[in-house]
Amino acid sequence: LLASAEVPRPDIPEANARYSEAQGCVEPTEEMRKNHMEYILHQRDETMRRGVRTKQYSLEECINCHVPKPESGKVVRSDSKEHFCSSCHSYAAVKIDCFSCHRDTPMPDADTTMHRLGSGKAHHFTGTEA
Amino acid sequence: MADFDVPKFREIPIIPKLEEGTMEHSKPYVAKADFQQPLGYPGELVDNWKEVAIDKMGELLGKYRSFQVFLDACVKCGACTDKCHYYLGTTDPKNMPVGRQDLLRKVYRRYFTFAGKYFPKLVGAEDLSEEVLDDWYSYFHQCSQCRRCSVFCPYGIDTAEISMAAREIMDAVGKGQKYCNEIIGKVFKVGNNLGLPQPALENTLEGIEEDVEDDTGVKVRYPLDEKGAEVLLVTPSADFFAEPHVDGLIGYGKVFHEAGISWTLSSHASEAANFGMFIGSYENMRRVSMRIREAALDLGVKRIIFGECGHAWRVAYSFLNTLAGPFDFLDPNYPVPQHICEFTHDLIKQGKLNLDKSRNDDMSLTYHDSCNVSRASRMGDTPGGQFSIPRDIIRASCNNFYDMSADTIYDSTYCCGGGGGLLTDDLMELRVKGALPRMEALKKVVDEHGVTHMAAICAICKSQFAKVMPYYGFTLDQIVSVHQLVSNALILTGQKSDDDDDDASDED
Amino acid sequence: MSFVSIAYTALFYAAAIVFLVGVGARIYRYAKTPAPLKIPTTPAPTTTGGVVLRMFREVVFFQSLFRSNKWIWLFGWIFHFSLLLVLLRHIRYFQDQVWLWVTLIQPFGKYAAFGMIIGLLGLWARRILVDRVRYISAPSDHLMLALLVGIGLSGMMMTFVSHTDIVSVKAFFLGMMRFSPQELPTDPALLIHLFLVAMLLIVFPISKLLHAPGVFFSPTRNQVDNPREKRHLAPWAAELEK
Amino acid sequence: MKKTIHFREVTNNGTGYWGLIGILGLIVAIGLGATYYMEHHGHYVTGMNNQIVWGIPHVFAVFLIVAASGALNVASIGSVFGKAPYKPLAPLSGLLAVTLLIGGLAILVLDLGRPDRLIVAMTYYNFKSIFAWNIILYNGFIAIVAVYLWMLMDPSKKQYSSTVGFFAFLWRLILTTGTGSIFGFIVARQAYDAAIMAPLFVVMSFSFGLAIYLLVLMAGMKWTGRPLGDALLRRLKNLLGVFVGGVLYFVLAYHLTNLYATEHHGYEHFLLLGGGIYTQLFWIGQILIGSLIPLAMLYHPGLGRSRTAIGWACALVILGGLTQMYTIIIGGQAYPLVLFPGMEVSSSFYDGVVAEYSPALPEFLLGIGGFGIALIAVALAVKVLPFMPQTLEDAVADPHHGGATDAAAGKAA
Amino acid sequence: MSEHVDTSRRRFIGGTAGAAAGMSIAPGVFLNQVAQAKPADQPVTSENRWGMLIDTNKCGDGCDACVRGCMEENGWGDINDSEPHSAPEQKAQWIRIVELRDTRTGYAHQLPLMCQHCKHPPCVDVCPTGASMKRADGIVLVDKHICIGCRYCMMACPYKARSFIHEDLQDQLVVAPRGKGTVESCTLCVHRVDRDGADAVPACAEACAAEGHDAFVFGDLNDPNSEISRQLALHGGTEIRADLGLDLGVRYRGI
Ligand code: HEC
Ligand code: HEC
Ligand code: HEC
Ligand code: HEM
Ligand code: HEM
Ligand code: SF4
Ligand code: SF4
Ligand code: SF4
Ligand code: SF4
Ligand code: SF4
Ligand code: SF4
Repeated sequence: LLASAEVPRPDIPEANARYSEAQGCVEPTEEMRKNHMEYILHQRDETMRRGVRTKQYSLEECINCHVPKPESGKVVRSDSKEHFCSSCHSYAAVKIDCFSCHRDTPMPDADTTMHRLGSGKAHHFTGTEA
Repeated sequence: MADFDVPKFREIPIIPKLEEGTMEHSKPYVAKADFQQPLGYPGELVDNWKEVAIDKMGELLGKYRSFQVFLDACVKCGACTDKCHYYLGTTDPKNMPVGRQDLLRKVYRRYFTFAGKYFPKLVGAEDLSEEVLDDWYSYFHQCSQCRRCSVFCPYGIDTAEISMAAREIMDAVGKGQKYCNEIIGKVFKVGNNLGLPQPALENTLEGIEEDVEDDTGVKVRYPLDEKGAEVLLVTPSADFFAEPHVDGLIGYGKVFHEAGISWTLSSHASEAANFGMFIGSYENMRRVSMRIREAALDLGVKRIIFGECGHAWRVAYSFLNTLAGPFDFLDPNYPVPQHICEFTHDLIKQGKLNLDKSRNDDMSLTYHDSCNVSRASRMGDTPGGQFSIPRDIIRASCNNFYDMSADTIYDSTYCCGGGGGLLTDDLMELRVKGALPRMEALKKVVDEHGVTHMAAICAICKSQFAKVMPYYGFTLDQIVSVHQLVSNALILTGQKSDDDDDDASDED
Repeated sequence: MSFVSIAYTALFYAAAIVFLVGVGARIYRYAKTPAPLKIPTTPAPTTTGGVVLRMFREVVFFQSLFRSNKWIWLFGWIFHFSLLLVLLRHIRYFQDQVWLWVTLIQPFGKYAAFGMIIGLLGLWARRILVDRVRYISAPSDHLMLALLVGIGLSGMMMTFVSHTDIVSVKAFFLGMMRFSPQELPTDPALLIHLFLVAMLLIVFPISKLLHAPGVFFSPTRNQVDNPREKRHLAPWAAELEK
Repeated sequence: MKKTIHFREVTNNGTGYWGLIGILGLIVAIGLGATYYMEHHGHYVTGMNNQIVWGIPHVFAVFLIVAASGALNVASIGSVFGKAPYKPLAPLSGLLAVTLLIGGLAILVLDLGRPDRLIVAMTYYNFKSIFAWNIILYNGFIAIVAVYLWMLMDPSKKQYSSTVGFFAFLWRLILTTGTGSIFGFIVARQAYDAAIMAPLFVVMSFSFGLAIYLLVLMAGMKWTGRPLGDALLRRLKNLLGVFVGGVLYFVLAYHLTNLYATEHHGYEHFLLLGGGIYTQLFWIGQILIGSLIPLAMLYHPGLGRSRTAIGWACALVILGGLTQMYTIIIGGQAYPLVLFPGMEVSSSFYDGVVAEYSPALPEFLLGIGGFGIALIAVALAVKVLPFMPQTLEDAVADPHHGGATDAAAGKAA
Repeated sequence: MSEHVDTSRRRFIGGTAGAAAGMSIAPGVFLNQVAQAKPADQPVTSENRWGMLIDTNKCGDGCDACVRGCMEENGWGDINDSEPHSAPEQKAQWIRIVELRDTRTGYAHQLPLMCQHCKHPPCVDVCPTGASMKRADGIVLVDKHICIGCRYCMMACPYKARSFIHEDLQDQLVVAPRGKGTVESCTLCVHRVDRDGADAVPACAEACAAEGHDAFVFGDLNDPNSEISRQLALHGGTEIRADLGLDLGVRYRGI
């Protein structure tokens, strides 16, 4: 790679957890960079309209993994460039209104461990089968 | 009446479908060597005409920004296509302004642009050939340089500029047009288009003086070559004798008389028209203009005023200062030059003219905006004065005035069909067909408001209408000069009583 | 770096040079060529301020075109205005710190793509359906429309159908501007989009797209109507007086 | 000689015209500023609340929308019913219809909780919703009137104008019915649960639309120095009188039928007698100022001839219309929902009490801004396109009056 | 399977405040042994129709525990200081206590009123974008992602069940995103319903039970064996303004 330090790129904060050993995010990072909105917007409609509440693409879980909890020093708000979503969105000049309703930080008692669907170590209500 | 079909009035002016080649045959006579050489052009088509033409084109591209930009910028949007009266009257696509430009543009692209050099088919570029030259000769003499297309083009592309350039290129290779070049020669030799020498002029003016005195009982002067006069009047030579032009000249004289300002005509510059513009030749236009400067200096006048003529006013208003200036030897209180309408209008505003409108009650008028006045010059100090000033004069001189449809007047005015050096009998078909849109508009006000006469302030328009109106069911005396109306309405100080005047007008 | 990235880097450097040099040279030529005579189409403004206003109305509202032909105006204006919005939206790829207003117009630019395509298709339809315009159209006129439709559709593919990695695209162009080439994502839509854009940049200086700079140099529109007050003389015409 | 009416762009360029544009522009700017203020802070800065959810902006918006379809009426009388004197009035009528509608819709959109989601409103439709249908009706109205105007103004398309005009006429009837049904569908509210709501809105539209049209026509013709014949004006003002009377009749019918049904007694008592401000607005604003006084002025043998008086009568009709909208929209919400018939109810959520509403200034500014948008659009449009006839002299516009023959009248059309 | 039920129960009990509360709800939970939450990745179906029965006779004087329960669960109301700028008439109320007095007899009592989860909801009928919607299982929600804030649903709702948010909010609860410019109402604690199915207990009901009043019964109106159906079969229930024919999901006893 010829990547050089002078070329500005977004300063994306590191996630709090990994999806699995092999994979950082809930889909391959490449895919998430391009298409994360499709996943969460799809999830949004599924949840709202059909009551599907899987966790993989849940916005709650995005935030849990990607945004530090409020108590760990300071609160990172969605309008700050240190916020995971805004780090990119300010670079790409994309405005989103999600956080006018959704929390932009994990709940203080949020559980940041994310496991594969139906991995046995499931959260209280995950998979189709045990 | 004619060996071609006179176009019919269209009920709703619908844009006609195009028919290719309907006017390919229309060509004015080619100038002979006698007419070419005095203007500095080769007498006949030179052998290496292609190179000469391309070189000339290159030269013009470097000399005229208009030419360069217009050839590049056209996007073929088609906005101008239905704006030319010649297209509307002839339906020949090469008479669409952009069609006309393309005759030249395709050659420009072939020789001067990258795309045209390497992908001629793609961009519609073409070699210069006999056929192309023939087309040029034919269609660049079907453009009256009226600039209507320029008004409507989003970039102001002015086909008049292109046809001027084309005519100059054709002159340069020895294929000039007889009518224009012959006339320019006459101006150089005698001082006016008609070739009227000084004695003939003097004679005519004396006749006019007598007529006016008979009519009014007042001795109004029509002086020639009088040194020390305040005003030099430069007027188209048609004003000296032809109807209805001469009635205009009579009017100017009466107005000067009432204003109490001394004035004179000049036999050296006895012509307002400047056909140098029609052939796009800066040099010839300059030579013709210089005669006016010379005359002004010679006669020691303080002001220059132009009579009613469209393109003459364009050259005078827009170019005279450039071509023959600076005019710092004239009275700086007046613009140089002034239009006779500006002059008369000022007097009317000051209440110096006693105008009896009812004397024109036998007429119901409309007004034809001449192209060159409307779209290439101005009167007064505000933009658009060229529209309001003549109308104000007409309204002050008569009771019945109706404008033609809005899209055919002001800067959307339709050309009379005879401008741009086309006022010659060898182009009669073109002239008649090109008059169609104007005649339609006239017909409409005739039907709606009972209009009987159309006034104009251009010698070419007046001559053209007098000739073509009969083709459309009007009579040739339905075209009048604006100053003819002034002349009719003006009651000179000391003029005979009305009864006598009635007798006089009966004699008319 | 991948072959594609290298090829596109080269292509865009070349295209940018052709565009800048080509258009620059044309503008220089327009500016340098004298306008020996005063030929504004009147009624024309009598002051420079008035001319600026006239030019503004021409360039922003296409006033003459409006007077001339309402359909062409409608489609032409929709196309150009949408194009403007789209291009303004694109500024985000070339700025490290994106201006606030560029951020604010993003949604408009996004949907303006539809306006652009509708406008172009309307213009194209007229080119095919109206006999007068068909007559004056050369193949290049159609190609130009096709090129812009192609750019628009490939762009819309990315926006509305199959996304690309905007961050990398931006890094690629920021990198180019800093002479530090970066990797370009290889989504087909992006590659097509960018290829066509490069073509557009290359043909711009040798095509009718010169109307964009040309309109500002058109003497019939940009001259002040004051020939009686001010003598206007071109250098080559001044020579004649000697 | 056949007299023909020509249409011409407004050519006024002086301070008068640009002054008008400046003033209207300022009104629009202030309206937008008010919107920004309200949207930036949220609706808590307005007087609207969870009881009165639709406030002053909706009063103005619904008024404008209703008036919009009425403004088209003049054109319909010409095109659909073939009344020659109305034909030259048609283009301005169509124009006004579109701009009033746009002004009204602009208010609605700017008052949304999430105006930034306009694109959502345009892409998600719930076809069961009368509101969604109205969005389609409004867009359709703008489109169909635009086509109608095109047919009217393009000489080569004139022959289609009456067909398209007929469709526009049908469409506008449906549209007003639709607007009325926005309220008609609200079954739970005492004030709105009435079938007569839809026809009432139709007559209201006739009346308000014509009043605005008349004002615009008189002002436009006067300021551009174009003649407007007395006979024509008399026709129009008489027509306005008929419409104002019509509204009065339907209002009467509405309240009488309501009084017939026991479950509506409460609301009727509230509005007609005990509703405080709403009762006053009803009797003084709507009935007296909005109907009786203008009727008297329009039909008064002396005043009815004076253009100033006609103008004032129109203004009063507009004012009365706005109060009528206020009593319908706000009054309807203020009257408490009946949840438990026969019981007195109270709660922290203001059950059982007449809801308070004290409109905030920005709401008015937004509403007036909507008027501004409609009027500035008219002022600009008549400058760029020939909407206004060059003359409406009686001799030309109203040949019957001038005693000319029928044939001439036919041609004048 | 059984592990799954266990998990949910554990969590459920953990979530309730005290042992006493646990005791009092326990019957409901055990009675519904067979019923179970749907798997998280399955959509809801019309097999269920969730509803509530409220016994106003049990509803105590001056009590508003259910209201505060809802506030805590969903993050609205003064206890969360959630809309500091809004005037009292502008603040959201998902559930409220309505006091009634019979004008003839003078008999007074109170009841909690929230969205009635109508089967034929006028709010859904009028919503232009379809943001107001009824899920297959009968729960009426606002899909705030496409709500444009037109407030037509508020005009249409016969029960004034809806509120509009008049200002910017922050730090909402994860289970109940809410924000400026949109409309909201009781969700029947849909997040609990989706998690626990027939075992779910909405927060209001939970709070009422915790207070010892136990006025609520939540359950599946479509399941004849559910507690709510059996109670309705036994004692009947009224709908508020039944004349409108909206077939409400919330029924009352003792009005
Ligand atoms: C289990 C934790 C976890 C969850 C849940 C999660 N992510 Fe990630 N995400 C990661 C990690 C770790 C990475 C970094 C991977 C890498 O660097 O390769 C990442 C990367 C990303 C990236 C790419 C950032 C970059 O470096 O370019 C995006 C975009 C993203 N996540 C969005 C989301 C969204 C949207 C969701 C919710 C649907 C989500 N993530 C849920 C852990 C998570
Ligand atoms: C790798 C950088 C990156 C990160 C991190 C990121 N986004 Fe994005 N997101 C983008 C880009 C780029 C777009 C816009 C693509 C476009 O303009 O078409 C986008 C678009 C979106 C959209 C669609 C917006 C619209 O109006 O089309 C949503 C929703 C979204 N992101 C949500 C999120 C959320 C929530 C997070 C944080 C969990 C997040 N994104 C993190 C890069 C990122
Ligand atoms: C006006 C409020 C509002 C806004 C703005 C909003 N949401 Fe939501 N969102 C909600 C509500 C309410 C729910 C339903 C929560 C529930 O039922 O548990 C929800 C649920 C969701 C869910 C499913 C629950 C979860 O955590 O997975 C997703 C995903 C989601 N929203 C994504 C988005 C995205 C992406 C955006 C921005 C583009 C957004 N939302 C903007 C109100 C909002
Ligand atoms: C100052 C900027 C510009 C102005 C004032 C302008 C104006 C115009 C006008 C008036 C037309 C004719 C009407 C029409 O067909 O739409 C036109 C055509 C066109 N313009 Fe522009 N334009 C500008 C910039 C551009 C740019 C930057 C592009 C392309 C990148 C462009 C592409 C085109 C094309 C392709 C056409 C021809 C449409 C056809 O073939 O039918 N223009 N322009
Ligand atoms: C170097 C220059 C350009 C780059 C890097 C570029 C890049 C892009 C990208 C990445 C997108 C997708 C946006 C998204 O997914 O959100 C896009 C969309 C688009 N592009 Fe370009 N583009 C360029 C030039 C142009 C030009 C010159 C035009 C028009 C003539 C154009 C027209 C469009 C359109 C219409 C869209 C779709 C609408 C939108 O998203 O804005 N692009 N472009
Ligand atoms: S200048 Fe006049 S005659 Fe020549 S092409 Fe243009 S419109 Fe036709
Ligand atoms: S209007 Fe102008 S740009 Fe359009 S085709 Fe004609 S000359 Fe070309
Ligand atoms: S009670 Fe109101 S909000 Fe709830 S479903 Fe019924 S109509 Fe809708
Ligand atoms: S406020 Fe929202 S939910 Fe209510 S009707 Fe409007 S869009 Fe639908
Ligand atoms: S069911 Fe849930 S949301 Fe509804 S009132 Fe009870 S606690 Fe509130
Ligand atoms: S918690 Fe129970 S008892 Fe208390 S008010 Fe609510 S329903 Fe009544």
